[in-house]
Parts: sequence; C-alpha cells; structure tokens
Amino acid sequence: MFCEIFTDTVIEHFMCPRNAGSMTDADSEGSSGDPDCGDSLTIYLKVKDNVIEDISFMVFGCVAAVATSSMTTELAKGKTLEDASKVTDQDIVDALGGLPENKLHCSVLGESALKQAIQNYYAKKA
Amino acid sequence: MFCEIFTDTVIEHFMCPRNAGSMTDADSEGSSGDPDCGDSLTIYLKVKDNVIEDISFMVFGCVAAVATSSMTTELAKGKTLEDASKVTDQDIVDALGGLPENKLHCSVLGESALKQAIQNYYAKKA
Amino acid sequence: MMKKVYADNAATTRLCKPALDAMLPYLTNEYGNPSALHALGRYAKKAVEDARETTARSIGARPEELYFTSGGTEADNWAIQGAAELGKNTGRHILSTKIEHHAVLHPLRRLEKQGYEVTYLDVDPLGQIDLNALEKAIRDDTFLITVMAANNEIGTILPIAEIGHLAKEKGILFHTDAVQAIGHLPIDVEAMDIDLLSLAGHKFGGPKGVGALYIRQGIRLPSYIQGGGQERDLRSGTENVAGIVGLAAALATSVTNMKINTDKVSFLRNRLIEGLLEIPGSRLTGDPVQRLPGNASFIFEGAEGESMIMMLDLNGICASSGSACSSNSHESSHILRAIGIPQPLAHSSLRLSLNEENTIEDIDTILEKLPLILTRLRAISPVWGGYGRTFGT
Amino acid sequence: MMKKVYADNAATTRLCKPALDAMLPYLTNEYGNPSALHALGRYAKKAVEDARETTARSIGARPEELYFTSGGTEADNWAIQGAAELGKNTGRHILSTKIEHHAVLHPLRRLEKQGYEVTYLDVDPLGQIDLNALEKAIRDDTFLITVMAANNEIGTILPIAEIGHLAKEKGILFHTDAVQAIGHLPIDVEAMDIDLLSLAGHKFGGPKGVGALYIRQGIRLPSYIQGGGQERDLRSGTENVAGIVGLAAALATSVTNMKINTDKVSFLRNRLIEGLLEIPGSRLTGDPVQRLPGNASFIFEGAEGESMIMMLDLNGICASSGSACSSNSHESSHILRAIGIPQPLAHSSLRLSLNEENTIEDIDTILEKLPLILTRLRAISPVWGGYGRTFGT
Ligand SMILES: Cc1ncc(COP(=O)(O)O)c(C=O)c1O
Ligand SMILES: Cc1ncc(COP(=O)(O)O)c(C=O)c1O
Repeated sequence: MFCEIFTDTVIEHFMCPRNAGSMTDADSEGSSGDPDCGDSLTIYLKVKDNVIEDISFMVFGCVAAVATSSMTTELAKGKTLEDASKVTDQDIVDALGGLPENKLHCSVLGESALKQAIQNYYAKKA
Repeated sequence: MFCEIFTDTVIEHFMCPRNAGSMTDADSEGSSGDPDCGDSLTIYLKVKDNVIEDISFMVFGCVAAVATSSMTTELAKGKTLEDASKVTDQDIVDALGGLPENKLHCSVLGESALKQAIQNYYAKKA
Repeated sequence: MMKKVYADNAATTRLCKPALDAMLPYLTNEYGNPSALHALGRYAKKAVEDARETTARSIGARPEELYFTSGGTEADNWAIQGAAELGKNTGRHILSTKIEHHAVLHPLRRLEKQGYEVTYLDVDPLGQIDLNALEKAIRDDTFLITVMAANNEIGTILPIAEIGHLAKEKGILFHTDAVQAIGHLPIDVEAMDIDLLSLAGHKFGGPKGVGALYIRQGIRLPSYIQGGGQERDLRSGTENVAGIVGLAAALATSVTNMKINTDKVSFLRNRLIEGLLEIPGSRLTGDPVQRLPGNASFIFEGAEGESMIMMLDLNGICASSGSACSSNSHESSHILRAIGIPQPLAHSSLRLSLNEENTIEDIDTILEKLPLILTRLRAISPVWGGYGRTFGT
Repeated sequence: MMKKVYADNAATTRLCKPALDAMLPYLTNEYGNPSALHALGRYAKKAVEDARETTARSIGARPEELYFTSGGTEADNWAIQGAAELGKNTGRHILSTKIEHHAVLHPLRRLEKQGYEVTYLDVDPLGQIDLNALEKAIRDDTFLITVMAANNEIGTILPIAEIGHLAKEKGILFHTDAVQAIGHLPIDVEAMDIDLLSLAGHKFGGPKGVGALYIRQGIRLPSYIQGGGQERDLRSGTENVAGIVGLAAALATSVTNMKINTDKVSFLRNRLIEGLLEIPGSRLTGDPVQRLPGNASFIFEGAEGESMIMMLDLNGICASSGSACSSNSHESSHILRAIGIPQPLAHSSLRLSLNEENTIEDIDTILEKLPLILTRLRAISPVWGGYGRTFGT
C-alpha cells in the first residue's frame, strides 16, 4: 500500500513496533534527536555479561523514525555491547529494505541513540 | 454560425457582397485605407441629376471591411449626393446590426471612401 | 476494501460532477484554440468568456476584471509582483501577516531582497490580526496590504472587509489570497473593497492547475507571464479551456449551494471538533467562531503529525498536518509558530478538512479511529505524560 | 452537417485518445494532492513522477531535469527571466532571432528595459539564420542564446544542434523554444547540447494549460513562480495532475509514432503544397526542405488573411493567418516581415497545419474549396491584378 514510498518492512515496523515501551529497571539509556525539532528517541538497555539481554525504546517522530527505532532494537538485541556498537545507520536502512532519500536522516536517530546508551552503560560501570 | 462575433447581416454581406466590382465608366471614385495596412476600399459612383444611380466597390480587407463596404454602397445607392454624404459610420454599423467592438474601426472605411468619392465628383464638376 | 474517508479538502477537493460534465466537451470535440478565428476557435473563446462571466459574478466582479491563471500560486505571485512594479514610484512598504501562504510569503521575500520593506503583522492565538495594529503599521510609503481571507491550516477567517475599507480610505492597494475562502464563504469584491483577489479552482470542486486573479477595473497591473497576448494582453499562453470551464462550473455550483453546504459542513465539523476535544491533551487551533466551515485542526500532544497521518491513512482516513518530515529537516508550520504553539507541540498538529461530500459516517469513523491511534502513538512517545503535562495548568 | 476539416494543428490539436484515457482517472477518483502524505496523495504523486519520467525520456533528458509548467509561454518566460537572473553577474548580452514567438520576444523586451542587450538575428527569405552570423554576434558578455527549434507560422526548422554545440563550446547557456517541434521532430537534449527547452502539451495531442521546462542538471535556474515548493522547489503551485499525465501520454504516443506520422503528414502536406502552388499568385512561405511535417503556409496575393479564414470556415475548413485584424489595428506578423514579405502581401498569408488525424479527403477538400474562395476574394480586390503584378518577374 505504501510501496511507492516505504518498504513493507518499514510499514510493518511502523504499525507493530518491536520492543516499544519504556523500561523502569534499565541498566542504561541513551537519547537522540530533539522533540522540539520533530523527532526524539530514547533507547533503554538491560545488559548481562556484556550482552544486550533486553532493549526497548520510546519515540516521537515520523514513520521512518518509528520504524528505524524498532529495527535498531531488533538489530541490537542479543548482541554483545561491542557488536551492537558497530551497528550503523546503513545497517538499519538495509534491514528495513531501504528508506526514501529524504528520510535517510531518520536512520541516524537509531544509531546514535544506541551508541549513546552503550556509552552511558560503560560510563556508569567505569 | 458566426453569431458569437458577427450578426447574420454582416455574414450575409461578407459572403454575398452587394455592388461588388470595379466600374470602368465611373463618374467618380474615392478610396480609403491602405493595402499595406491590411485594408483598402475604393468606391465608384455613377451620378445622374445629383443622384447616385449606380455604385460599386473593390475591397481588400477583413470580414467587417467587406461587409461594411457592401453595406455602404447599399445605403448610398439611389440617394442624392447630399443625402449620401450624410451617411455616417454609425449608420453603417447600425444597418449591419452592429459590429464587435474591435471591428468598429472598419466601418470608418466605408464612410470615408464614400465621402471621398462624392467630394471627388464635386471637384471634377467644379 | 474499506470505504475511504477523505478529510483533506483544504489540500484539494474531488472534481464535482457539474465541473467534469462542463469540461468533457472541451477535452473532446471542442478543442479549438480561443485565439483562432474559425468556428472551433470561436466556440472555445465563447466558453472561456462565459466562464469568465460566471466566475466574476460569483465574487461580485465584472468579467473584464477577471483573469484566468494556472492556479492560486500564480495569481498570488502575479498580484504581489505586479503591485510592487506598479507601486515602485509611490512607495516601498508592504503590509502583510505572519500566517500567509508561501505563495504570498515567498514573493514578498523576493521583494525584500529587491529593497522593498515588508511588515508581517503578528496574529493572536486564534490567528486573528489586530486591526488597530494594522492601521498603526501603515506608513506614508505603504502601497500594498496583502492579507489572506481565510487561513489554510487553522481555518481562521480574517476581517478582510474591514481591511478593504481601511485600505480604500488610505488609498492603498489591497490584495487578498482568497484561495481557501472562495466557494466556501460569501465574498464580494465590491462590498469588501478588494482590489486584487486570488482564487484556485481545486479548492471548491474545480480542477487543479487553474485559478484566477481579480484585478479591480482601473488598476493597471503589469502582466507576469507575457507572450501571445491572451487574457486581454495581461496573461499570455493558450487558455486552459477545459480547466477554465470546470472552474466556473464548480464555482457556480458552490455559490448556489453555499448556504446549505455551510450548514451541513459546519454541523459535521462541530460534531468532529466536539468529539475530538474530549480526548485528553487535545487542543483546537484557529478561531472557534470566525472559522472556515470545513476546518477542524488540532494539536494532539505526544503524537507526531506524520505518524498520525500515516496511521489514519492505514485506517482509510485522509488527513494532513502542518508538520512535515522532509529532506533533512522537520519543518513545523510558520502558521502554528505565529499563533504561539510551542515546540514540540507544533509537530503534533493534525488538520481534518471537510466539505459537502463528507457524511456523518465519515465523522463517526474518525471519532472511532483517531483516539485509538493516539493511544498507540502516545504509548511509545517519550514526550507524552498524560493530559496536563505540556499544556499544564 | 458537412465534415469539418481541421487544418489548424499548429494552433492547437485535438486531445488524443491515450491522453484523455490517461487523464480521466485523475479527473475522477484519483483526485489527491501530490503533496499530501496519504494514499490518495501518493497515487497522485506517483502519477506525476511517472509522467515526468516518460516526458523526460522522450526528449533524451533525465526526470530530475524536467519541470512541469502551465504551458509553453510560462516555460519560455521562466527560461528567459531565470537565465537573466543567473547570468546577471557574468554578462548582459543575449542572442536571439527575429522570428521567435512572442512568449520569447516579450520577456526579452522586458529584459532590454532592465538594461540587458539583445541581438535579434536576421533570417533569410526561408526563415533560416546564418550560423556564421550567429557566431560573429557572440560577444564576451553573451550569456544566453535563445533560438526556437521550429517556427510556428512558416514551419522552418532551425539548426538547433549546431547552435547547441557552438553555445557549449563558448560556454553560453542555450535555450530553445521547442513548442512546435516536440512530438513532431526528434529532439535529444543531450545530443543537441540544449540547456533549457520549452514545450507545451496541446501541440502534440495533449491538453491545453500544461507544458514543461527542461533544465539541464547543474544549471541553477531560479524559480519563477514561488510558493509551496512543488517541483523540487522550482515551480510552486498544486500540480495539474490530470494535465501532466495527459501531456506525458500524448508525448509518448507521438514519439512512438513519429516516423509513421511524419511520413503520412509530409505526404499529405506535400500534396497540399503542390496543389495550392498551382494557383496563380501563390507563394510558399518558409523553408521547403527544413520544414515541420505538418506546415503548409502561403501568401495568396490579393486576398486578405482574415477573409480567407472566414470563407474557409464557412466551408468547414479551419485554418489560420499571420494577419489578424484586431482592436484598432491590422497587425501583420513579425515573422513574415522578418522573411522579407512586403506589404500588402504580409496581410495575405494563410497557414494550413496538418497532423496525423488529417486525411487525404481533407487535402482534396481544401484543394477544391480554396481556389474558389481565392477567385471570389480576388474578384473584388483592388490589389489583385493577376499573377505577376506584385510578385513580378
Ligand atoms: C491560502 C492558499 N493560498 C494559495 C494556495 C496555492 O494554490 P495552488 O496550489 O492552487 O497554486 C493555497 C493552496 O495550496 C492556499 O491554501
Ligand atoms: C513556438 C511557440 N512558442 C510558444 C508558444 C506558447 O505556447 P502556449 O500557448 O501553450 O503557452 C507557442 C504556441 O502558442 C508556439 O507556437
């Protein structure tokens, strides 16, 4: 239905975002974007033995922002922190089957919130 | 058929102009317009006892110019020179049932060629 | 497939039946060029002139005062650029508002670059200008006032008759962008002292790509698009005959049915507004009283505009938002900013715009679906904390 | 009623079936605004983008290089005004010809008033420019060459590929008004080194009121009509979706059938020309070889243009003339003047323009009726003295 703009995967993740919601007992969280500018993402991590055991997110943003956030958590889940921190915006876009040119900037949201959350985790531990 | 632009009378006179043709034995002739400017009319008179016994014209011009010329000769025919010289462009337009605004200037052609022919007749006699 | 609910009539409307019927002959057998002298040309010419007469009469103008354009945008550009050329010897100051359409704002900005000065009047939280402020802002060198008749996003109707009278008294040219108003509100250029007025066919059931500029008799506005000398030498280009005929037919229909349409549409609109305002964290934007009959526009705290539109779309409802996520920037509407909506609320706007084709079932569908959508979006929203958090008390 | 013979295809054409069929959905159910995010909007957007692709490919361009406008006139105005703004720091001189359409000439005159200098190249009696003269006329401060691809009145095809190569070599912007050529002649903006090209839908079976400007990638032409940012911010205004779709469908059809249409139309045209040149006091205008397939244009000594058209019209034949008797002046065409037609012959022009819809019966009807009409008009013409009087020997 949206095929002209978005891939089915994007729509899937927009309509049924995975790992959506906040996490009260998170080990760490990271944010990116700015609600005043129209998009904002917070990612929550639950880490055990350097592995992301659980992950969730809260997002305010457009279709691509929601789908990107959802996909980011899917990609990070179960990965070691080291592997998860290597997830790039390109990986996210690829996993979504692509994004329209003018929406590519939304994928950066996911990568940077995830990196932020991992950094914050390290910082807290250190 | 042309009702949106021209009256039936205009079309009638355009398609079947009255008194069209030149006159080799004219007592006088008068011209107006300039072929270089797109319209030109010559009116020929045959006069007897100060009455226009016969009249004809040759014209190069648009629909309104042709119809105007034809109507001018109709209005002048059989009139005394004095009466004929009183024919105005308004009379011609009226007799045609009107002309579109942007064609009104064509009616001046008829009046002035007729006046010219009459003047030339007087000049020749004098 | 589920029945679609079209609630984006401020963006564009379905071509109404009378307009399509009027157009079809000019898309088939009556294909003459109105400039041609032969019968086919004359028929086309007559169609255009009849359409001009109809359109002009519908706004209280004379046919000689109406010029067809390619739409509202061209009409706005022409009016403003033309007025500036006309006024350049008498003044350099223009008065406008902060809530004009870009089709007015961009030409004004271009003029500013050329050395003209423009005052953009503030509006209050309802989107209304202050007539005293307007009067005070008039300078000796003010040669043009351009104020829209009704706003496209928030639906506020501006007091153009009062502005017209004032402009006339002061000898200043008055242009109004009436693209959203024409066909929906009674407009009379004479009674309202309007000098220049822009309209667009597709906002009242006419076709896209055709509009008109009204130019009061005696105002020697220079042309904007020049060439073959169509439209009495003021707007060249082979006439969009079918489009022009369709515009006129749609406008005639709209004006004939204006009273009954307004009653129906405002009824639906009020039901929709009342229903949606019951949702916590919702706010109506625009003037609740001086308002286009079809406009229902809101802020729904915590939910982002584009996401709302897309979720509505997946539920078969067409709507729009003042917030658009486009190439590398999330732009929030200058109109919402002008009425003082703070960030991030300006990214949470939703416009539902109705017309006479909408039904009570449409309204009920929206009232059923939208709350669920808001619940879903807010459930994952980091900026939603329940009613009262942002709007506060 | 007698069957009409339409021989005014250079003025405008009948909307072809593929174009009408392509348009109808967008005049009925697919009425979305391409800027809208919902499904109806996206379908409209897709229709516009598909049309852009089709149109661009038809002239050897890429879709990103094509911008839809309201017609040929707007495209010409935009190209010329835009090029001037773009070039104002690098030059002040423009090269053009004496036989351009008013949609080019009027914007050029406006620029002259603003201090630009324009050289209007002479043409020879066939309407051809001299490429050497063009090259010599190039100055250090020449920033734009604008030469039409084919002339609308006399049908002469100009050497735009050669001009394109020269302009490229000299680093000068090259615009061509290809309104008469597109759909009828093979045009490739790449092979011909064209930087800017104007076209109009209604000259090749598309609808009136829609056209396009090709802008070579990399040329940062400023916009002409500004507002909502449609057409990648370069041409604002809600898109005429149906018109755009119709233009593309018509162009695709024309390009697919170009070879066969050209063969057919030139055959008919040649038969017409041969037949009419047998009439004493007749003369072909324009280049007999480098000529639009459908153009048959003449001088018929002694007969006035409008009278010929009207008499033809009463015989069911639609034609046109370079001479028009309009408000208070008889204007003869600047094109006929440029090819050296003396007065009053310039008032005796007749253009019969064919396309693929014409039949051999049409030609025979014209060949039957026109001589009779000429005889009648010449019989009462004070400027007709038989063959040889004006053309002499
Ligand atoms: C207030 C207003 N002005 C101008 C326009 C521009 O009209 P169009 O897009 O038809 O050119 C619109 C609609 O898009 C509008 O709502
Ligand atoms: C050569 C040429 N240029 C420009 C135009 C203008 O096109 P339009 O009338 O569609 O704006 C025309 C036709 O009218 C033309 O023949």
